[in-house]
Amino acid sequence: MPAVEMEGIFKVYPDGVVALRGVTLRVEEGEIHGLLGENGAGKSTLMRILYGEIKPTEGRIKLFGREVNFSGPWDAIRHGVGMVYQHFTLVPTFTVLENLYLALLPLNPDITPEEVRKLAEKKMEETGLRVPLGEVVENLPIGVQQRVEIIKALLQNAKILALDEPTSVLTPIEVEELFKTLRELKKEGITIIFITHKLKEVKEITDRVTVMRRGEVVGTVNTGEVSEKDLARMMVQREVVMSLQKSPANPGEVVFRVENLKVRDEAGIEAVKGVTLELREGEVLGIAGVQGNGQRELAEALAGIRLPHDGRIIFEGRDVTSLGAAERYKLGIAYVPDSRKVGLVGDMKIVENVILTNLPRVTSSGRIMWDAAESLSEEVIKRFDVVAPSVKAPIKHLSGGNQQKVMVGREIVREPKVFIVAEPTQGLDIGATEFIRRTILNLRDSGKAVLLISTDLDEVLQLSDRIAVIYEGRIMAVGRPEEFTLERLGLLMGGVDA
Amino acid sequence: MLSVDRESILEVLMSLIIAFAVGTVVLVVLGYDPIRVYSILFKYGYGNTDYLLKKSTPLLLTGLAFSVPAIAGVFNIGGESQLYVGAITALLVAHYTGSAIPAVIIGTAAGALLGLTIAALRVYRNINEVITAIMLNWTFFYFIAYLVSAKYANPKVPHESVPVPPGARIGGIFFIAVLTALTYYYVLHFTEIGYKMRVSGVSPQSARYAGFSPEKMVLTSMLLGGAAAGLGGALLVLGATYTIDTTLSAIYGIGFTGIGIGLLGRNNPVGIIFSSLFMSGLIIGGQWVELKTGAPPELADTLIGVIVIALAVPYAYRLLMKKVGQRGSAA
Amino acid sequence: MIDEILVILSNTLASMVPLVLAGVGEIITERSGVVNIGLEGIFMASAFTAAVVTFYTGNPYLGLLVGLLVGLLAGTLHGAISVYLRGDQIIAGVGFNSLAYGLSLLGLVSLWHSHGSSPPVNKMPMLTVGRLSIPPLSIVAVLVGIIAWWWLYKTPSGLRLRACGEDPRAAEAMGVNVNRTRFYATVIGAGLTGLGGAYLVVGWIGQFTKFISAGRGFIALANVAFSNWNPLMAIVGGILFGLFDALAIYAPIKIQESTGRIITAESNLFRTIPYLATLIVVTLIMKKVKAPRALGKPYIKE
Amino acid sequence: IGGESEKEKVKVAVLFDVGGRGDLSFNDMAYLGAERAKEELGVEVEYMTPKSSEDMVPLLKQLAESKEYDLLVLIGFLWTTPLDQVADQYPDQKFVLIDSTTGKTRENELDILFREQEAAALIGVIASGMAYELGGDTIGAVAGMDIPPLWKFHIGYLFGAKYFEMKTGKPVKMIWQYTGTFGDTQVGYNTGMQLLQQNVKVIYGLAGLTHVGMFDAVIDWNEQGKGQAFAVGQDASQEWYAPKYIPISGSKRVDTAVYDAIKMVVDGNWKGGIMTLGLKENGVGYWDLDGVRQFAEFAKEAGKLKDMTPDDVVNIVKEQREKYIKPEVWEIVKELETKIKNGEIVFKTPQSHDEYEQIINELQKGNLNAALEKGSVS
Ligand SMILES: Nc1ncnc2c1ncn2[C@@H]1O[C@H](COP(=O)(O)OP(=O)(O)OP(=O)(O)O)[C@@H](O)[C@H]1O
Ligand SMILES: Nc1ncnc2c1ncn2[C@@H]1O[C@H](COP(=O)(O)OP(=O)(O)OP(=O)(O)O)[C@@H](O)[C@H]1O
Ligand SMILES: [Mg+2]
Ligand SMILES: [Mg+2]
Repeated sequence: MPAVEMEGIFKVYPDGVVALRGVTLRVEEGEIHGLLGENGAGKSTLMRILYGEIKPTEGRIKLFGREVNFSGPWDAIRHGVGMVYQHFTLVPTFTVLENLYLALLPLNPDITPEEVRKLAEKKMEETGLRVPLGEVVENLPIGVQQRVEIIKALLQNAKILALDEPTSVLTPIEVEELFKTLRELKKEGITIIFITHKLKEVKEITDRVTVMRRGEVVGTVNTGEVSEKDLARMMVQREVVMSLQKSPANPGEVVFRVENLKVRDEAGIEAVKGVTLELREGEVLGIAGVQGNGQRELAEALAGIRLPHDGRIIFEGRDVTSLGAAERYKLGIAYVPDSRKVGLVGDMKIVENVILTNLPRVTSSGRIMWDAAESLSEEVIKRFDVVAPSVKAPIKHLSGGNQQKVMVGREIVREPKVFIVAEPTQGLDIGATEFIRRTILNLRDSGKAVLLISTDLDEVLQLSDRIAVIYEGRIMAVGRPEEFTLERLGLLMGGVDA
Repeated sequence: MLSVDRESILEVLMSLIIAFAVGTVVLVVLGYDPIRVYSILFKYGYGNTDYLLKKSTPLLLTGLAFSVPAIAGVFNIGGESQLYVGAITALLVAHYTGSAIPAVIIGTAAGALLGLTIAALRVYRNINEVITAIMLNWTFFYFIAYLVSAKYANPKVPHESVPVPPGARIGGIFFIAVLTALTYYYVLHFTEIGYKMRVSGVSPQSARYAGFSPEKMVLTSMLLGGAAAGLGGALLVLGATYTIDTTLSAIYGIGFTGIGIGLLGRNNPVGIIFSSLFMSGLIIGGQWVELKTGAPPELADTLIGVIVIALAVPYAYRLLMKKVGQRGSAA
Repeated sequence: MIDEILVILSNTLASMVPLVLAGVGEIITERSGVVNIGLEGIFMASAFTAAVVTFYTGNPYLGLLVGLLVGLLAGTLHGAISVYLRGDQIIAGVGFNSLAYGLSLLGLVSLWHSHGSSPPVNKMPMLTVGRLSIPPLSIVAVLVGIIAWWWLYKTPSGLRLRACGEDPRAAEAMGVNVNRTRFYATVIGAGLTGLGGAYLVVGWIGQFTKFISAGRGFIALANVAFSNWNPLMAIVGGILFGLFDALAIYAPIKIQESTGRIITAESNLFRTIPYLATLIVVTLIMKKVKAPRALGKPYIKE
Repeated sequence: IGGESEKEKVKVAVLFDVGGRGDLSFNDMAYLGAERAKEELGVEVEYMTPKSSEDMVPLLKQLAESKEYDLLVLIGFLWTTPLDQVADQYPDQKFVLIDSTTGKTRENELDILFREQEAAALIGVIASGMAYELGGDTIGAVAGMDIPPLWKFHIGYLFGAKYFEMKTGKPVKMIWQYTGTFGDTQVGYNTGMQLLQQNVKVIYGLAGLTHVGMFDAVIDWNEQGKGQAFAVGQDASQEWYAPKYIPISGSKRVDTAVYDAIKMVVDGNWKGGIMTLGLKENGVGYWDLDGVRQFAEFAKEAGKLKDMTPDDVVNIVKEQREKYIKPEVWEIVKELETKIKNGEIVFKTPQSHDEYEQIINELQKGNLNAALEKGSVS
């Protein structure tokens, strides 16, 4: 009997966006079912419907053969549906334990926090997914928050577990652990729906996969019977280049030097503990590491958003340590943050987002020249192939991939000398990913220096000319990509000298 | 960039229609003749242009005093005291110098300074602006009452402060207020500083990323907001009352009303020009409703309350229109 | 001397009740993510109805109950507007203040042909502890504060309520019905405020007057910020303000009594004491603001 | 007569103070006067409450321009300057200003002032006498804002207390508290409590709705057995509010002033100028039992007197007065009253805050003549 049958699902969002146009999804009990599709294909929408968070405009849902009509997520939880969202649904100001407690209450109103603690500890034991129960969620690295999400769903005794891009922020080791867990769960008869943009993962973990495109289902196939290429073709309906052609690097002068940099995080704890780095023109230096090992603080210190309490930053021979972000941007440093929530102002128009870091270009004596701003935005849209109705559309109406393109594009049109970019392709589909990576390499080829911070090891290996591994705010090793195997990287990222 | 938002204008019109419809129901329930009440309200409320413009002036400015900080993410409930200090300093400067220009400037500066103080307490001492503003409102109320009755009383009219000397009295105050609103509109939408305030208001973290400090924008917005209220106070005494009575009846309450006006104007300076006129008309007209119908003056308050509440829920109307539309198309 | 302190104390307790009840109520509301600045209006409406009911029944407790009910009703209105109709919460509050004032006064005029005050009504008797008189509701207010704190921080439903104010999307995903929770939090908060409004009449001065709230709704709002959204601190805030208020009245009287000095215009300066002193205390104690993250923002699911 | 009386009805607009009606004293008294005129003189009366003093000038202008009203009655001193600004522009419009004066004499403007000092002085004597009957020596007042009419009350009240002291040799202490508000009943209550705690035995209410809160404090003080104390009302007869504890009220006949002004227009004997009303003209004083009965009846009609009849009110008041205002005190009152009515002594009206404070300070020292413009007491 199929565990999930979603039939003829239509979804029109209140503002008229048609996200799903008659989707039929059938997931067998006890299988791991992949869901694949470009950005905006409707995967998340479909899952939100399954989880009762939003109602379908049309269509029927059956769980284990029985028709259901959820009044809300709590209803879905009671029916054994668990969900790990792409954007976490944890209360950021509560502790992990409080979040878990909150999550278990709908199932067992009499449960006590102590019992939840015991359950959680047992579950952590079983799965190897460790989370600090007493910590406030927002103080945890994103990777850990994701683990909390998974633990949460497991604790809710989900019979059907949907995970929306769960691997995008995990290390290879963690991914392996997750997969182990998922297989374990599968053995216990739990049905899993697994969304990812990574074909490799689809091949590795799923039994069957449904491919979606523009709100419709392209088809469902047995994973064993198709190749990655086939899947990619189904997804984008064209041939995809699966590997990037990369010309050899041609490094020049050192443009950026960081000496013994020490930076504190919001809580005042030293997150970067003496980092020394050199960055040359025409090279990509990749920083690999698990989320929350000081990458963000390092990047923000380099960009001038956060002041280091020790160490020096030298740009083109000039000490810029005490300069603020705006001044550094003017000198030719650019920074793309790891979060669109930070880099973009969702409620504002595209053009207003484009000028965020380009103010000097579009202002004259304090006045904004909107004509200039608009043509700059047009340029970004054109050069980076952003799909947008107009530069005056709110940026939040763009799909994630297009938002990312705007965020990266507006930095590149400035022709920065040093380009610091964090998680440039997180959550992007292969088309968009390919495009952004290409852009980064082009930048390098034109002689710019690129600092790439990424938790995606494939990305780091593929793009970098040199790689530095960061662990707990320290650089563990620096070297050329050939010097690292995936395994060695994994060990280094876990703090083991190798 | 000067894109007049068609939809939101439609929304406001729709809200107004519903507001008056609800008002009609309330009037009928209370036993008044709605046609008569409304006709008096409009005839007298909006019939005396000179009065309307004068009345709107300080309200427009306290509306700005609420909205400009609101755009940068600050809840300025202190327009009240910012207007007080603007009024009293302008009055005293006019009294001593005999001319209006320094009075306007210093009154505006005084309001700005007070706004800045509230913002500084929030930025540097973490003190919520709501508490500071409410406490300062009353502190200044009594302090100014003290000044007016004990230090700067008019020797000829003992219940009033010294008057603004004839040479310092000014006309056309509404146009100064409108000019201020347009300037603020320009600042918000056409200048770097305005853009930075808007970004800071919705997403302080984006501001920090872009290299400017949202805290500075909090300070700036309160400076501008306070300045507007201070100017409101200055124009009120220099152009309308020429004095402050010891009961402070001339200056009390304008800041609070400004909050509603700012919000009804959808925090848009141009919108606030209209909302201040609209609200002033209701207030003026309300007085005449009492005179002409014998209804208690509070009938006007009730009606204003109903109208304001009805203006708070544009979403409901959109929902309603949609429902109606759906039923229409289904049939 | 002892007697003077006792009167100051008793005045403090009398002034503190509405500030604590409304403050705690508003904390509950705001913790769920809804702002209700219509406290002034709720005071008016519940004070008026409490006066009416007490006058006609002679029973102040009934008046109290009705004040509570009217508060709940006001909360229902505000909850419906801000939660289900996604209205602008501030506009709705501003409007409600005006509406409640207007309606109460219209009621006053039609019932008693008075534009200013109701006739005197029966009051709840004071508790006397030795020579100290305590309004019974001051004890209730303190208890309400403690219970609210316990509820918000020590019970599952309190946790859920706070989750709605911090991150409604997450709360919803964890099985909390955000809209319903917010709605009820608004209703309960307004109910407590209504109790405070009724107290003004049946617990304090024994009649309704047109300025009966006299800005206390806004002081209660300030008390919310003072307390950093913590009901226990709201008790402290209410007592502190009440104490400063009592001292501001006491000081000039005592000075006149003991020195024979006449205080005229300077009385205005004494009136600034409660406000300035409160502000100074806040400046001294405030560290990290813990306002709910999603405060004032309507929750839109899709 | 036919032709004459068929003429259009006289139409009057009464413009209240910013606070508007409902203060149980000043504005409500004005309303009473106008309503009486409506009934007895058959005039048409309309009422208006301005939102703020900012509204006064434009409203006056518009009303005058409409030529609809034979008389505009302006209640309260806030109208002074606005009236001064517009009166000359509308020579055909008659204005009457109650409780203040523009200081100018105009044909179309009548200013009616009260000599509050005279009433307050009598109340001061009575309060002092009652304080001694209640076993104390301190009287007090809960005053509203520091404004000219209250200055006059203050001077009179203190004068009365000192006069009592002079006549009887019994020292009297007076505590005067400005609350800064006419509308905050709770502040009135707490102020009352503090005064009572300082052994004040009789409190004079001079703060509109604020002092109604003081009444409640006095009631509670007595009924909670903390002591015995009285309150005194002002403007209207407020004894009905708690006849047992409010044995007397000062009067300020705003109603008569309004009525008389309207009557002048109706009778066609209008005369502009400045008029002051004191004891002699019955403009101020204290309410006799007839007055008490009348206001008790008003209260009854409005449904405010619950368990009592107006008769009960009068009887209780009568009893309390007999018990606590001794004949020797009445004697002093009468004597002072006579002196004032004869014009033997005339009180000063302070023209500035400084002068006011100066007078009070002198009075405090026992220099009674400092309060007098004419005559002297010894
Ligand atoms: N709340 C919303 N309101 C309006 N439109 C929405 C909303 N959420 C999603 N959409 C639109 O619905 C479509 C499907 O979005 P969805 O998030 O389901 O895509 P997805 O397949 O999960 O994409 P991704 O791979 O980027 O996660 C997109 O066009 C998107 O713009
Ligand atoms: N109000 C809206 N109107 C139209 N589209 C919207 C609206 N809100 C969100 N979207 C779109 O809905 C989609 C789903 O939102 P979501 O935040 O999950 O982004 P996403 O595309 O899945 O990107 P990512 O993978 O980086 O999270 C996005 O494509 C976003 O652009
Ligand atoms: Mg998605
Ligand atoms: Mg995505």
